[in-house]
This record gives sequence, C-alpha cells and structure tokens, in this order.
Amino acid sequence: MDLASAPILSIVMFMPLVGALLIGVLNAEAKGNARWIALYTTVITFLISIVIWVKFDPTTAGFQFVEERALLDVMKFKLGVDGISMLFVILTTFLMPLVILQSWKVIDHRVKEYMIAFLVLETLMIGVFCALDLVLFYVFFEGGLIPMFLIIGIWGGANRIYATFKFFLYTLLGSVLMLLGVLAMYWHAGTTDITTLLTYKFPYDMQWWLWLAFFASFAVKLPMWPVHTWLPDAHVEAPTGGSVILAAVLLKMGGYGFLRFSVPMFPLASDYFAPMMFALSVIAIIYTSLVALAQTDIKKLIAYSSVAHMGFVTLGIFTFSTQGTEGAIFQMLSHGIISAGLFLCVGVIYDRMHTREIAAYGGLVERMPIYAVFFMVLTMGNVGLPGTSGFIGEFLTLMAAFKVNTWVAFLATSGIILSAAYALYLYRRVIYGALVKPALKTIQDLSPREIGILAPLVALTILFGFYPAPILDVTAVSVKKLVSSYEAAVGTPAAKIQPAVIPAQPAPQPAQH
Amino acid sequence: MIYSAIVFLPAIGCLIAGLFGRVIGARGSELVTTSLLIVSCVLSWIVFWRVGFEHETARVVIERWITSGELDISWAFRIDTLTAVMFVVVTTVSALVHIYSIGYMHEDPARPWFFAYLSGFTFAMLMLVTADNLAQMFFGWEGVGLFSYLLIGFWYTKPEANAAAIKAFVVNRVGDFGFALGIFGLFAVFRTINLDQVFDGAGGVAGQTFEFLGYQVDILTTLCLLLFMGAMGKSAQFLLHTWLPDAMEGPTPVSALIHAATMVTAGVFMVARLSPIFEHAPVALDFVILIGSITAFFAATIGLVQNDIKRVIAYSTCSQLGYMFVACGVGAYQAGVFHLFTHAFFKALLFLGAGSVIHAMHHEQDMRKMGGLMPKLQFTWAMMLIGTLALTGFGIPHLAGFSGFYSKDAIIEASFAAHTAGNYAFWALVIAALLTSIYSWRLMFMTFHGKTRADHHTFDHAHESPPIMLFPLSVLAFGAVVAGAAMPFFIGEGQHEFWGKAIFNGEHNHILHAMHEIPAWAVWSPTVAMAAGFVIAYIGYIWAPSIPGALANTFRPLYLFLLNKWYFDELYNAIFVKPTFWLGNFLWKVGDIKIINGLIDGTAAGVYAVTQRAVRIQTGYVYHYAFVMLIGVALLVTYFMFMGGPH
Amino acid sequence: MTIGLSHYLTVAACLFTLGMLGIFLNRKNVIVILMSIELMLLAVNINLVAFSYYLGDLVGQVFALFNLTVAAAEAAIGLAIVVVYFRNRGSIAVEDINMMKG
Amino acid sequence: MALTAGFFYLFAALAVASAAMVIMAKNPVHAVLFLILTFFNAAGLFVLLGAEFLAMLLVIVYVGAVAVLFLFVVMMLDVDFAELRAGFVKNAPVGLIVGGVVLFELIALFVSRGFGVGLAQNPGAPVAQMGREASNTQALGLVLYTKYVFFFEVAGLVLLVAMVGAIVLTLQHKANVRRQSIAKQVARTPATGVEVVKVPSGGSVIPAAEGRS
Amino acid sequence: MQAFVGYAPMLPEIVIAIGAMAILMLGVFRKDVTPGEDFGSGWLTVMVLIIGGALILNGDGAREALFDGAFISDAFSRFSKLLILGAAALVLVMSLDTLSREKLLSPEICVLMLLAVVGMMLMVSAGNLIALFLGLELQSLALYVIAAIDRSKVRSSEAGLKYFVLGSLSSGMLLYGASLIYGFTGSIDFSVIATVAQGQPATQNIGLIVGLVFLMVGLAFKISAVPFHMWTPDVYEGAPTPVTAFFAAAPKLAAFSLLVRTLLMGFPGIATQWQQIIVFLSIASMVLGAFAAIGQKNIKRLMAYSSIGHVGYALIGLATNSEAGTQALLVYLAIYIVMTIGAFACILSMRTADGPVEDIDSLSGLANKNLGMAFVLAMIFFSMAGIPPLAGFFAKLYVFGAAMKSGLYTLAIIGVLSSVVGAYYYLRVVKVMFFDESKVTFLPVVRSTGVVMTLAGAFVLLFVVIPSPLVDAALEAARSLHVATAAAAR
Repeated sequence: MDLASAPILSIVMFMPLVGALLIGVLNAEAKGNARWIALYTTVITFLISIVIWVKFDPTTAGFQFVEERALLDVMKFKLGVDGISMLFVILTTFLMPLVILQSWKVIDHRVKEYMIAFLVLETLMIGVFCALDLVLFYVFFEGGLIPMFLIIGIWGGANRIYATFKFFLYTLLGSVLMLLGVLAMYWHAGTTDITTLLTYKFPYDMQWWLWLAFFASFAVKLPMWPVHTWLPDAHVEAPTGGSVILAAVLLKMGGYGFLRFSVPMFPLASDYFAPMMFALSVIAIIYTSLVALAQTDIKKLIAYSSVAHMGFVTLGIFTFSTQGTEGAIFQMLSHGIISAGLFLCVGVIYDRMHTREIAAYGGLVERMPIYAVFFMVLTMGNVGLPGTSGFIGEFLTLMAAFKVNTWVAFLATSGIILSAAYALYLYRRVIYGALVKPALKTIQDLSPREIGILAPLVALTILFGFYPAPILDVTAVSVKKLVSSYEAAVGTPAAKIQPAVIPAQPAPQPAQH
Repeated sequence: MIYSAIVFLPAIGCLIAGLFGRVIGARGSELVTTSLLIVSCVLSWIVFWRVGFEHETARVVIERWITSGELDISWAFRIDTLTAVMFVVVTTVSALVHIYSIGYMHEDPARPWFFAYLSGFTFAMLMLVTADNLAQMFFGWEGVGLFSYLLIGFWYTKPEANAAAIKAFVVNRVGDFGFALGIFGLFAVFRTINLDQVFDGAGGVAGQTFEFLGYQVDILTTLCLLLFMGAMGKSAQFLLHTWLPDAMEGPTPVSALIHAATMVTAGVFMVARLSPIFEHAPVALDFVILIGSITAFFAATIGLVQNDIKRVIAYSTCSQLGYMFVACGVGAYQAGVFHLFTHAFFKALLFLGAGSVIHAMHHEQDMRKMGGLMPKLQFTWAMMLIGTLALTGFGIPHLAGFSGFYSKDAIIEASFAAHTAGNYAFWALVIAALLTSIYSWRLMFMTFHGKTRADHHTFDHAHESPPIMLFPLSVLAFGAVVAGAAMPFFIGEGQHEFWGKAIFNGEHNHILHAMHEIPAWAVWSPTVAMAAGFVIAYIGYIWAPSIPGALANTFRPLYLFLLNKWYFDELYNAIFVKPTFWLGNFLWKVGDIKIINGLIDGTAAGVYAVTQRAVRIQTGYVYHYAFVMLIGVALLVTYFMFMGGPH
Repeated sequence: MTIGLSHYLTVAACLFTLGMLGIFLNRKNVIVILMSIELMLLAVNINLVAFSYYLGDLVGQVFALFNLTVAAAEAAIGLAIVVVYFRNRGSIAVEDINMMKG
Repeated sequence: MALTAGFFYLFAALAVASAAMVIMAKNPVHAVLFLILTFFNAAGLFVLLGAEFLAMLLVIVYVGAVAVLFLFVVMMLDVDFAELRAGFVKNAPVGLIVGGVVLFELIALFVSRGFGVGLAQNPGAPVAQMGREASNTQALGLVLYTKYVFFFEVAGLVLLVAMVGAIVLTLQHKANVRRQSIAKQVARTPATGVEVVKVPSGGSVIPAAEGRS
Repeated sequence: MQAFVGYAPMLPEIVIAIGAMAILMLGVFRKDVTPGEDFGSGWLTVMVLIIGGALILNGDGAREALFDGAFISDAFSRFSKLLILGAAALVLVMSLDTLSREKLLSPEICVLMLLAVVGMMLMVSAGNLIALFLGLELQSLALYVIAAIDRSKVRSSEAGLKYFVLGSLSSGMLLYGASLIYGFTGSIDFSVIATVAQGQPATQNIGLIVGLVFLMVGLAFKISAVPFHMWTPDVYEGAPTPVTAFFAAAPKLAAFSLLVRTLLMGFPGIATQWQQIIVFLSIASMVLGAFAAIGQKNIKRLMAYSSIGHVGYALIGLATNSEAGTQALLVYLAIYIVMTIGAFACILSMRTADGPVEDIDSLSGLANKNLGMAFVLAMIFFSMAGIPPLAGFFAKLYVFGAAMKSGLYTLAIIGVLSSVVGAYYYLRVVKVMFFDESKVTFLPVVRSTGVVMTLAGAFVLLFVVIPSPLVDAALEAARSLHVATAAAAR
C-alpha cells in the first residue's frame, strides 16, 4: 500500500486493539508473551505515530490525514488531526511503551488482562484526539472509563473500590450532560461533523447552555476545582501505570475538549464564562497547591499538584490569545511528560518499599543517586523552572493572563511560590535527610529497565524546556486560526492592555449579546 | 564564538562532572571543571578588555527559544560593558572558588556533584548576565536559584542545610513572583520582552497609566516595582533577606561564590541592566533607595551581634548590597556596579578566608570558640585583614585606599548628592559604614586575637590551609587591594566611554557629576565612621572584652532583638509559613474532605437513604401493590379531570 | 325521570369502585380480592352493554361476550394458582403472601 | 317506562348492595353468594338493555360455572374465617378516599360531560339497527362466526391456555399411586426384572445412601 | 387454498398456534415420558419459533389489515415480531438445560410459551380494542401459569399469585378504559377512534381521556412502568430463572409495541394528554429503577429494577410522539432485549454443585474463575449503564436524541442523571466480579447457554461496528407506523 494514502490514523488507533486481540487469543499461562506482545504493539504504534508527526504539515490550520466512513446518521467514523490534537496522539503513543515496561515485573497477576486493558485504553485515548465526529468523540471519551475502572479496581490499592466508583460516577455524571449537549447540537446543526460544527454559528442562548453542558464534562475530567476530589483518590489507588496514564493523558482530554469544542464552537458563551473560568482556575492553582503542601502521601501530593497545573491550562485557554492557548497546550503536553515521570518515580520506590507515605522515606540520595537526579529534574519541571518544559507552559499562560486580567495573573502567579514549596518540601523529605530508616538501608538504585523508562521523560523535560519549538511550531497555525475565529465571533480581542498605546477613551466594551 | 565559549564551557564542565563523575572520578571532575573555568575566566578578561576599552558590543543569537504569536524569544547573548564586567566578576571568582574547593572539599565523597553544581551555577549566572531578553534573564535567575538550592543543601543529611536550601529557593521565588509579573507586564505593554525593543519603547509610555489590580497606575513605576521585587529576593534585601544568613549552612566556597560575589548581586545587575526603564520610573527608584538604605543599616545592626563567623559576613553582604541599591536608586548605576565589582573581590576573600579558618578549626563556625588564631593562621589572617580593610573602606579621601574605599565612598557621596528626604539615605549609609567597621573588626579580633576560647584539642590541631586554598585567597586579596584603580572607568571621567550604551542615564540625571561636588564633611564622614568603628571594636574586643557582655546585659531587649535578627524569621513563621501550612491542612481536611467529599459522599448516602425508602414501598403485600396502582390511577384521572381537561 | 345511559354507567361505576374498595379493605383472603376483580369486570360489562344499547351498535355486546369468556378463563387460572399456593404455603391469607419484598 | 325505571332501580340497588356485601362479608362463602346475587341483578340490567343473550350467559356461565368454582375453591381450601375482617378498618380511610374520588369523578364525567357524537342520538336496541327483525341471540350469532371469527378463534386459544394452565398447575402425579403401564410391562426383560444384590454380613439390602426418610 | 391466501399476513401466528397444539398432542400421546426427561419438545418449540420467524422474514413488510383492521401487519409489526420470536427462541435455547435439570421442561410449558408468543404477536398487530384485549389476555394468562410453573416452590407460586392478582386488576382497569373509549367514540377501531377524537373539541374528549388513562394503566402494568411496576421485582425473583428471562424479554417488547401502536394509531388527537402520562411514567420509572436497585442483593431482583429503569428510558422515545422517538424506542428495546438475554444467560450459569444461586455476592471474584462469563456480564452491565462504545450507549443515544429533538429537555436531563445513579449498581456487580475475592465456584457453563451468552456479548461489544442495520430497520418500522397515523389523521 502506498504510504501516503494509508489511513495512518486508523492504523495507529487500531494497532493496540490488534495487540489486545492477539493477547486475548493466547493461552492464559503465557504471561511473558502478553508482556512482549504488548510491548511490541505499543512500540510499533509509537513508531508509526512518529510518521504522523513527520508528515504533519504545520503550515495549514485544517485537519490532516482525514478519513471518513459512514456509520449512523448521528455518528460518522471520521478521523483527522490538526495542530491542537496531533501532539496528544504522539504523547499517548509515546507513553504507552513506558507504561508497559513499567509493569514488566510489578504486575504479576492477571498480566494478560492488564495488558489488554491498557492496549484498549490506548486505542480509546488515541480515538479521543483523532475523532472528528462529536458522537465518535464521545464514544472514545467515555469508553476510556471502562478500562480505567478495571485498571484501578483490579490492580489498585487498598481503598480502590471507593476511588474507582468515585472516578467512574463523577466522570460519567459530567459526561452525560455533555451527551445531551451533543445531541442538541446535532438536531440544531444537522450534523455531528466537527469540521462543520467548527464553523457553525449557534445562537447565543443555545451556546450558553451547550457551553455549560460541555463544561460539566470537561471540568470534571480536567479536573477543575471544586470537582477535583476524585483525582487524588483515583491516583492514589491506581497502579503506577494507571496513574501515569490518568495524569498524563486522561486529564488532558478535558483541556483538549475546551480547546476543541467550547472555545471555537461556543465563542460567545466562552467569552461570557471566561471570568468564571479564571476564578476557578485561580482557586484551583492556589487551593490545591496549598492542599498539596499538607499531604503525607506522595501520590496524593503529585495528584494535587496536577490539579494546580491544570489550572494553568484553563487559565491559558480562556485568555483566548495565542500565547495563552499555545501555553495551555504546551502545559498539557509538558505535564503529560513530567507527571508521568513523577508517577513513575513514585512507582519505583513503591515497588521497593510498598508504601507511599512520605514519612517512610528519607535520605534516598545516599543509596539511589541516579534516582535522585531523575526525580530532581522532574521535580524542577513540576516547579516550572526555566529550562524545563514545565516553565514554558506556565510562562505563556500567565503572560497571556496578564494581558486580560491583572488580578488573575497576580493570583495565579503566586502559584509558582507554592509549587516550589510543596515540590521541594516533598523532595527534601523523600530524597534528602539522613538515611536512618532500617528498611531503606538496602534499597537498590534504578535498574537499567527503570532508567530506560525514566530517561526519555527526563530528557524530554529538559529538551522541551530549552527548545520548545517542535511543539510550538506545530500548534502555531491551528492556534492562530482558533484565536482569530474567536475574535471574529466575539468582535474584540480579549486583551485589555493594548500594545504600547494606552487608550485615552474607555476601553471598547465586550460585544453586546 | 568567544562569548559562547565563556558561557558554555562551565556548562560542559557541569555536564561532564555530573554525568560522568563516577567514571572520571573526583579528581577528574575537579580537573575538568576547574580548568574549563579557568579558560572561561581568561577569555572573560579578554572580552572585558575588548568591550570595555575597545568598545566592541555584540548580540549573539544561539537558537530560537519561545515563539508564540508576537512573542519571539531567542537564546541570545547581549554583550556590552555591563556583561563584560559581570563576566569578569563571575568567572574570576568562580574559577578561584573552584580551585579553593579542591582543597576545601577534599574529604567529601560527593565532590563530582559539588563541582558539577559549581560549574552549573556559573553557567546559569553567565546566562543571566548575558541575557538579551527578560525570559532568558529569568532562566538564569531561576537557574542560579536552583544551583544555590543544591549547593546550600549539599550536605543533605543536615536538616538545617535542607531547611535553608528550601528557604532560599522559596523566598527567592517570592521575589521571582514579582519579577515574573513584571515580565508579563512588560509583555502586555510592549508586546515583546527583548531588551532592545523594550528600551526603545520605554520612553514612549513614561507617565502613562494602565489598570493593575483594579487601580489605574503608572505603567513603568508599577512594572519597575514588580521587577525590583525580584531583585529584592535575589539580593536578599530587607523583607526578603531572611534566606541569606541561613544559606550559610552550605559549604563555605559556595557562600563565597554565590552569596558574596555573584548570585546575590544579580539584583543589582538587573536594576543596572534595566536602567533605561528605571530611569523613567522615579517613584520606583525612590523605593529602591529606601529599601537599599534600610537594608544597609538593618543588616549591619544584626551583623554586630552574630557569633557565627559566616553569618557575620553574610549580613555584611546583605548590608553591602543595600549600598549598591542605594547607588542604583539615586541613579548612579555605575557606582553600584563598581561596588559590585570591588565587593566581589573582598567579600569572596573574606568568605574564603573564613572558610580557611573553619577548615582549620574542623568546621567550627562559632567565633566564641575561636580567638588567638593569628599565630597559627598567619597567612589567612593577613588575607582576612586585607579583606576587612577593603570592606570597611580603609583609605584616605583624595589620596588612596583599598578598593572598598573607592566604591563605597562613591555611593555615600552619591546618596548625599541625591538629597533624599532628610538625607536619610546618606545618614543610613554612614551609620552602616560605622557598624560595618565595628562588626568587621569584631570579627577579626574575636577570631584571630586575644586569648583563644577554643578547646585545646581543636586549637592544637589548627593549622594553615594547603596552598591550593591559599592561592585563591592571594589572588582575591590582590583584587581587593587594586580593584579600586578601575574607578576612573566605572564612575570617573572615562565612564561614558567605558559603559557605552550599557547603562542609561536620563537627561536630568547628573548624579555622577553631582557626587563630586558635595561638601567636604560629607566626603570625610565615611572615613571617620570607619575609623570610629575600628576604635570601638578595639575597645570592646581587645582592650576591655567585658564591655560587650555588659552592654548586652544592660540593653538586653535590644541585644536580643538584634541577635534574633529583628525577629524576622519568627515573624514570617508566624504570619506566612505556619498559616500557609495550616491553611493547606485546613483546605485539605475541611475543604476537600469535609465539604467537597462530604457533599459527594453525602449525596451518595442520600441516594442510599432514598433507596431504602423506595424499597420500603415494596412491602411484599399484594394489596399494597394494588394500592399503589389504584392510587396511581386515581391521581392520573384526577389530574386530567381537573387540570388536563381544558387542554 | 327516564332512565338514561348515565344511570347504567353510574351503577357500573359504583360496582367498579366497590371492586377497588374490596382490594383496599380485604387483607385476609386472596379469593375475596379475586371476587373484587370479578366485580370490576362486571362493571365493565354493564358499561359495554349500556353503551351498545345507546349506540345502537352490537360491538359492545360482542366485546362483553369475549369479556365473559376471558374472565371465566382467568378465574380458572387464578383459582388454580391459589390452589397451588395453598398447597405450598397452607394459607391464602393476603398477609402471608410476602416472602419476597424489598 | 315507569316499570323499566322501577326495575332498573331495583336491580341497580340490589346489585350495588350485594356487591358491597361481597367485599364486607365476614365469611367468604357468603361473599361468593353475594357475588352470585350481584350477577343475577346485573343480568337483570342486561335484560333491561335488550341484551338477553348476555344475560343468559351471565347466569349460566358465570353463576353456573365461575361462581360455583369460587365457592368450590373457598370451601375446598377451608380457610380460617375467624379474623377475616381484621385490619378491615386500617386501610378503609385510604380506600374510601381513593374510591370516593374515583367514583365522584366518574359520575361527574357521566353526568356533566357530553358523550361522543354517535351517542344518545339513536337509543334503542342495537338489534333494531341491523335492519331486520332478529332476536338478540340471533344477531350475535350472525356476527360472531363471520365478522368476529378472528376474535372467536383467539378466545378459543385463551380457553386452551386456561385449560392447559389449570391442569398443569393442579394436576398431581401422586408418587405412590401405582399405574399400569402396558409398554413397560411388555418391555420387561429378565435383566431389568431381577436385581441381584450381594448383602454384606450384618448389612442391609438397601444401600445406606439410598435410605429413605 | 384460495380462501386462505387472504390470511397470509397472519400465517406465522397460525403456524405457531398449530405448532403449539401439535406439541401438546405429542405430549399427550407420549405419556410414558416422565417430567424432565422430555422428548425434545424444547427444541421442537425452538424450531416452531424459527419457522415463524422465517415466515415473517419471508413477508415483505407491506402494510395489510385483516378482519376489518383487527389485525394489522406492517413493518412495525414485522420488526417487533421478529424480535419477539428471536428473544423467545434465544431464551428457550439458553434455558433448556436449566429447565430440564429443574424438572420443569414439559410439553405443557412449551405450549404455554408458544401460545404466549402468539398472544404477543397478536398484541403487536392489534388494530382494535378487542384484538388488543384478547392478545393481551392470551399472553397474560399463559404467563401467569408459567410464573407459577414450579409448583413445588412456594416462591414460584407466590410470584404467580402476585402476578395474577395484579394482572387481573390491571386487566380490569384496561377493560374499563376500553369500555369508556368505546362508549365515548362509538367504535373499537383505532382508526375510527382517532378520527372521532380528532374532530371533537378538547372538552368533549375528557371521557375519552379518562378512558385512555385506564387503558394506559393496564398497558403500563404490562411494561412494568412505575407506579404499576410493583409486581416486577417479586415475580422476577420468584419465578424460575428461565421464566424470568422470558418475562424480561419478549412480553415487554410486545406490550411496548401494543402501547405504541395504540397511542399513535388510536389517539393522535389527544397526544398532548397521553404524552404527559408517558412523561410521568418515564420519569417515575427511570428514577425508581435507578434508586431502588441500589440496595438489592438478589441479582434477579436487581434485573427487575434495572428493567423498570430501562422501561423509563424507552418510554422517553414514546413521550416525544415522533418518528425519531418511535425509532429510538425500538432501537432501545432491541438492544435492551439482547442485553437482558445475555445477562440472564449469565444468571442461568450461576449454579454450584448445590444448585443455582442468585445472590450477587456469589459472583465474587468470578473473573478469577471464569473470565469469559465475567467479561460478558461486565460488558452487558456496562452497556446497560450506557457506557460507550457498547450497544447500550447507542440505545440511550437514540432516546435522548429524540427527547432533545422534541424539546423534552427536563425529561432528558432527569434521564441522564438517573442513568448515572443507575450506573452505580451495575458497577457494583462488576466490582464484585472483578475486584473481590472469590467465594463460590460455579459449574462450567452449559454449551447452549454459553453460545447465547457469547452471542449477546458479541452483539453488545460489536454493535458499534455495524450499527446501521438495526437502526435502519427500526426507522422503517417507525415510519410505517407514523405514515399510517398521518394517513388516519387526514
């Protein structure tokens, strides 16, 4: 088959499913086979997905690699990626081999099921970012709940039942409202095709309601304060691989949803609700950072910090500016790398000590210098130190926020103080200090496999910190289109502070609705 | 190319030592990092010559960094005199500290890390001083913060070291909070954060206002104040100074490099670098003077009573930084940078000297357990003496003196010439000069003179440091003596030519001329203060050593007030740290668990309760089932008879 | 006054309501409930016949006829079930029929 | 006319009264007897409405078969009548309210609201409308097997279900009643007829596991 | 022969009725067979059902009315009948083993099932009130008996008794309603009723409305919509599991079809009124179904409440009174039936050496012992909860879509919210199977049951791949009904 015409998105999407089927038909004893098949599948998927990145044309704003097939009147099978979605696909395919490798030794019972669950999840996650049909998007968006439910429930920690139910029902509650929104859009616009809907103009009243419906779903998924409490529970109870995927990819679906649907399809409502989003984002950043400071469980701390970081994402998106949007995307991708790394780091010591209590550790640097270095880089990424990828996103979103609302920027920026506090406080308690606990005296440093898992993440954290262009360039054109279409719809740029010219007359009022 | 080499050689050293430290061993790491830095240092002096005297400036673009919409930031070097001066300061001190550390740290097993950190720090600092845009400056700014964190916490098994490291980072972040907001503000106003464009546009928006936090405020004043907040954090100025003394938990060479010569001066550098903006924000400059003079005075008062040898020097640094800010605040940026330049030599000298003493005393830092060390540590004593003379500004006006004499007196003169309200800046600095002299000599006397208070064992084993540690001392001492000779170029008649466009003085800023035209008493006052300080210290610590104790007892509250550093740590603990942790815990336990989760679980419980009720209708009795049906029918019929009918 | 359709319907309604009441009032014997239902069916038949008469349409009577047929079949099956239940449980008291609930 | 009215009121009053007694009678046997009385009165009403065939049917089928079946079952099950009315009052208020409301509404509906278009314009026996002189029975017979044969057949199926159902539910194969099975007898061979059992000393012919309770 | 050609549309019914009688005769003449050791009446029944289905498939689905419109054959009836036959056949196939092990398999029960199926088919095709009533009673009477078929078990007879008492009560209501409708319109034909109601002012129609209320009560009972659902949990629990499976699938569809046809064909003129009733029933059912299921410990009872909830969702489609709504309803029911059959196939397989078990706790750790069954059941329950990409999601998608189209926003919102509550108890079962430690070991799944289980699981999982045939067929069915309604209205 000619490579150029191959339905590459479908191939990438269904490759893991094929792997899952292969594992499914294997006999039950072959644990090793399940692992190897899963690894091969994910690696091949990743390699193929690289092709997408290579062949992606960053100069066009439209969707690329589009495939279409009729399924139902309310649902087409239509895939495609643009600058906003493409990198999330890569992120997903990139992380999966690491997750599989991570579980290599740790997951020892129901290996087959574990691998199948993750492979199915991969297909669904890729589907979310590729879907160009609203209902198809929803199918993938919600479908991920099932494997994730099983992953947390079967391989999770002691309190997993509560966590899984909360995770599942919470997310479902948000999503079903979105489903109604989707249907309303279908009946109004007569199509569920995203490319068409992106240019469709819904009446203001309708936008208002639709925005809220979509918000319910994305806010829970992201998660935003105050609907975030499922996340710490789910993270803490999930197995390491589950936490990684949850933090690195699943949370991004919320942010992606805002970018893909809320802002371009309901610009007037987005404009209306932007202050609320700012308020919630700022609360999320400060509130959860403070809460993170008080945690005694490593995973919970990182989970709360994820909520805070997602606050920057929503903040950036709702500035409706190039910097804000690109910053939000960058923040999501960077958080995908960093939080994945952090959860993997936690997994490393959890596998050795079987506790996530911060108090059970201390002085690890003495026995685990390599680990300490990796953990340090990732911690610094989490803090948003310049030179790590964590910086770019925060910097851009805050920069954009300042233009729109100085209070928001002021409060949100205080997050950089708090993030330093909780991250370093964690690092100090785990890595530094004297190694006095007897159980830790024999702890082993990273194995080659673990280095192999963590090194790419650490490398990317630094690489994108110094050279973010690969990401920013890819997103630029699509974001520009998004911003300009928003401005066209609302009629005025969001920024209040205009370049070097301070208006003598009062600033133009937002569009009258 | 040469610029890149200067900046990146330390980075290479850092990477080699960091990544391959195990392979090449401690000795290898030392050699690699140190030699690379020496090369970098030599190149820096070449650049200093070329830029300062041959007036070569350059802008070197390395690579694109962040491009997003109109925002376009590159990794780029801005090479002008200010950069060149900082090059020299940073690489020289760093190279010497590297050399010194080979001796000082020779017992430590983690030396590769240490040297990697030192080199890494140097790299970050160089990135800071070469920054062509504010983002890169912020990169360096935070980078030095990171390495400072790592170096302060180098002895990670010490809880105090860890606490100090975090404190340093977090307090710096408070400052960075302002710095970052300032950058965002600049971007919002100018749509760029490249220095050239910002400087070009600054004049245009002078006096204009914008809305910030709900108030209509002057743009440049606000932004400068925000940026200055960053400087306050980095340079440990009043209110954000608390981290610096604690940072003395780190190894002494670190203190010399970071907390004397380089990182802490970044704030001064930043204000000087951004002089084209600050010059348009007089209110902000007034604030700089205020903070600077308060710090100079306040840190000196605390320095008077500290017993830890390094803490004394640390407060001294704090105080001296205050001087530099006053200079910048009054518009004499050149004087500030000049003091930065000289201060780097003598303060690094003092720190390294103190390190030598500590090394000799087996890591004893308490001056109360020293005394009478001069015979044993003659070379160190000599070096420390030079440093002290330079710090106290020993010299005779209009004639000659140590380097500190030129730079410090210049600042005091400038502060007089600036005519602040009641000349408070001038007086604060003069009093600070007096106090500086007192605590400096107190340090000398307590350490080297009088009878020893050390235990026999330690005292008997006290020995002079190895040559590899003494060599850097001598180099720095040389600098501390002669650096003042550069005065003509920094603030004298050659300054215009020397600085080129690196520093901007507004049209109405004639401070560099005015400072030469002040009354004689004002010119002499610092010298008098310096001499008086020596006398007081001599009386108190050599002639009648009982007096300080008596004084301390007499003015016990004041003594405790000073000893406890004006109770700033306690205050911050009470109003920031503890409430923050309390709030975090409260939001978690009450906000998240009680309220939010309570609502969720309550809803779940509510659902369950409803369930129990819903199921209770299902009694199992067939007549109840029939009742429900019949009642349902009756209700429906009634509904339609009375309500549904007319429809 | 002449006897009109409403009169018959009212009688039927009375019987129907009495059937309903019977279910409410009886708690002891399931057969009485079955009889109450028979009353309701009778009411239906009166309705149908009355309507048939006043509409001049035979269909009502045909309907009533099938009603009777089905009601008879229903009675047979109902009583058979009651008998089976009685055999198992030894009681047909309504209050005893509550093994399953909730 | 007055006569018709008189009979109507007689039948109606008796029907309602006996229906009331059905649900209030202490003894279920009495209840069944009152039910029969109700049927009789209803049959009377049917006659007044010109539905003689249905009236007969009611008497013969209902009174003759169904009601007697009820009676039969009531007596067969021989339930304890002692507290038949216990709890009678407990649900009465609810029942009276619900019943009263429904009754009120139905009567209001019949009395106050108008009927459909076809109604009341042509009161009279439906037979008369058929255009020929025929008895009610004849008229029904004419349509039942022609126009409504479909219903007739389905009714047959219903009765079949009732029959099968009643038998399935109540017919008991008594285990200890021995029936003759010719086929089994014919198929009998020596092998199946005789079982040789070794009896252990002190044991039983019947294996312990099969010991019957 | 010529005389019978006219009856061709009802050939399937005739064939099945004859088949029933043939099996009955066979049963009578094979007297020597003891109960439980059947001569294969079960498979014969399945064959009869398949033949019936083949005959329906053979027809072209064109609209035909027999016996003055008492029996209507159209695409709608075709769709429903096929589903009914399929459901009945599948239920029978999967429960044959259980039936014979429980000594319940006899020619009689097969006959009763077949006649019940005939009743259902007549219901689906009913075009007037008498046909409606007779079909309903034919079905109900058979079901009363089947519910009580396990005579030796007090639970079974209690179930039969409750079902019977309440069923006859509902029949009484239905008949009373029918008599009023007849009286107030002068006809029993749906099409005539529709015309009469159309032509009258609303106040004139109050008698008709009251009659319809009573009629709908009777039908609501059959579909077990709240508050006429009370029998459902007890009967589901008490009846033998194969019978419950049968109850949960085919009769529900038949009653639904009857309700839809009655309302759409007979009462389009007072749609506003009956829509209100349907909305009320729908909300009550969804909410109660979601809430009451949560505390259940018996899986059959759980399924009962679940079915009540599903009835609520399906009713949304009817509440819209639109073609899209009817289509949604049919899609919903079709998917629901497959899910239910699959679930009951699993429940039937819940047997230990000591006999069948029904408490949810006994499913603990099923995934460790029998992953296949646990997987199918989990997928079915996820599907019932409406999680994509499983079939149940599309069912909900269509009903909510129809609701949104018709502007029934409140209904839709209540629906989705209660579906979240409902998801809880489905999840609970999945949790028990996958997360808990195993307690009980089940016997291996019987082949025939396993096949049905697998088929249902495959349908639920793979529906997303080829959803259009079902959806299109449902649309065609819905269209046939609405075209007829529109024609009648004119």
